[in-house]
Amino acid sequence: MISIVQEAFNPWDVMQAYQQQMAVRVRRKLGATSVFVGSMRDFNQDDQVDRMVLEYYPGMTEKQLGMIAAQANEQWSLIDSLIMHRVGEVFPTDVLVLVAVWAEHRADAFEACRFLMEALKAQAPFWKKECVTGQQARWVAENTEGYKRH
Amino acid sequence: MISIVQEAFNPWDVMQAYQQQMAVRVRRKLGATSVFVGSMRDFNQDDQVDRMVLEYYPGMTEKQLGMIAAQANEQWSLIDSLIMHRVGEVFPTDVLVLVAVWAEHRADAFEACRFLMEALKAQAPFWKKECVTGQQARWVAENTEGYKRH
Amino acid sequence: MNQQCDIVVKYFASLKEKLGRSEDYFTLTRSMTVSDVWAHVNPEIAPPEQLKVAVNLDYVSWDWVVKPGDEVAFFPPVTGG
Amino acid sequence: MNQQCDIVVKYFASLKEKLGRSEDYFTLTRSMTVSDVWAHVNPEIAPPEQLKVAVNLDYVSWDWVVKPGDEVAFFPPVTGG
Repeated sequence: MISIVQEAFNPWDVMQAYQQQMAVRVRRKLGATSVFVGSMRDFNQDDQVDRMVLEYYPGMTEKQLGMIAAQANEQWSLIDSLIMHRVGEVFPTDVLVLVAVWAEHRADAFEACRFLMEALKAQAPFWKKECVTGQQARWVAENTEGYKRH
Repeated sequence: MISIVQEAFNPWDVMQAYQQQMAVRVRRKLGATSVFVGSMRDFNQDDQVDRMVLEYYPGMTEKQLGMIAAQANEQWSLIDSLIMHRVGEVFPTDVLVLVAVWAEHRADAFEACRFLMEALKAQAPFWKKECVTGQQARWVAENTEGYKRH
Repeated sequence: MNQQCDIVVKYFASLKEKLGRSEDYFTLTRSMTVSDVWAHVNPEIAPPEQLKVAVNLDYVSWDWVVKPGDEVAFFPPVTGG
Repeated sequence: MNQQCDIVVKYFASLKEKLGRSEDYFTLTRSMTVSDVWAHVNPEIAPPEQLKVAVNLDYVSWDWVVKPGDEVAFFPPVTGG
């Protein structure tokens, strides 16, 4: 499921509800669930961030997320996946993104979850504008690197 | 936190409760939460599994999990981690293990979560005995590979 | 979209604020790449470095040729998640 | 542990079932590796392939030397998670 939401959401309630509507037949096959939650921190580049506005491109964002999910499905053996992303005005500790992957085996779940998250950050059209104490609001220029340089 | 539990648990309730008791000051630093849930499937090696018994080594299991968690803390920049493992009698769809990692950045959260899970499977003393329809109960001989062979 | 303005151009985020508008409309009178589209609607402004472009909700390169009815979007690098 | 039986040996999972008991106790009268410990408490049985051994809750190799008061554990490969 792909979902873009304007209101604050609790990722654990979402996980609960989403799994509850899965058929028992499906749930009995689930060996592995991998979940990533991205939240708003109150600091970025040494500045205290009080508030953020998340803009997106209605239509394209959903389409890109759908393509990413389809790609994960092709590349790994998955039972289901979920991408939920917040837009609009957000505050520190608010959840920005929830990515979940259900699979029979853990390698598939882990790898697909990470792929979804990195692909989302690289290609889903969302933009963050930060409101920093004592400064003009500013657009975040670029995303951080998701894979470590070993 | 390291926890070995006899009773069934709901991983999303655990996540909720665990995060709620974190100080607000800590929660405002959290950028990334990575979670893995391992559940009991009703199939293994082509057989229908009805029930499983999970044995462990009281004392050593906790110690090994503690060492794994300490190692993850040294290797990555983490805010907190949680390992919860079920023991005793379990049934299909029951959660066997919950691993969660909180960090400022997603690379740390993703990598530490996977490390914890793989290290747990490799060295934490737990043993599964499967009760298969129409057969004698049997001990699971070995764990599956967690990292994909690319 | 009617036939009088068969290309819609959209801007997002910092680009939208910089240009002071979120959309442009015009009619195709000749073959145009997305690069030509930018020059047509923003004749005075060189496209900012790293600017992304999408046609009909898919990423394309700057030499992609547009056709009547297309939605062309320009935006800065994405920063979601 | 009293001084009469200063080594405790524990067995887990399939090994425990195979041996039909979960613990052995004995008194150290000479220097022993964990390999010697196994031979002492299970003189008729070769240690199963892939058997793991721990002393005082840490994994050790088969040439590890035990001392009075140690807890020695033998068990099959772990299968948790």
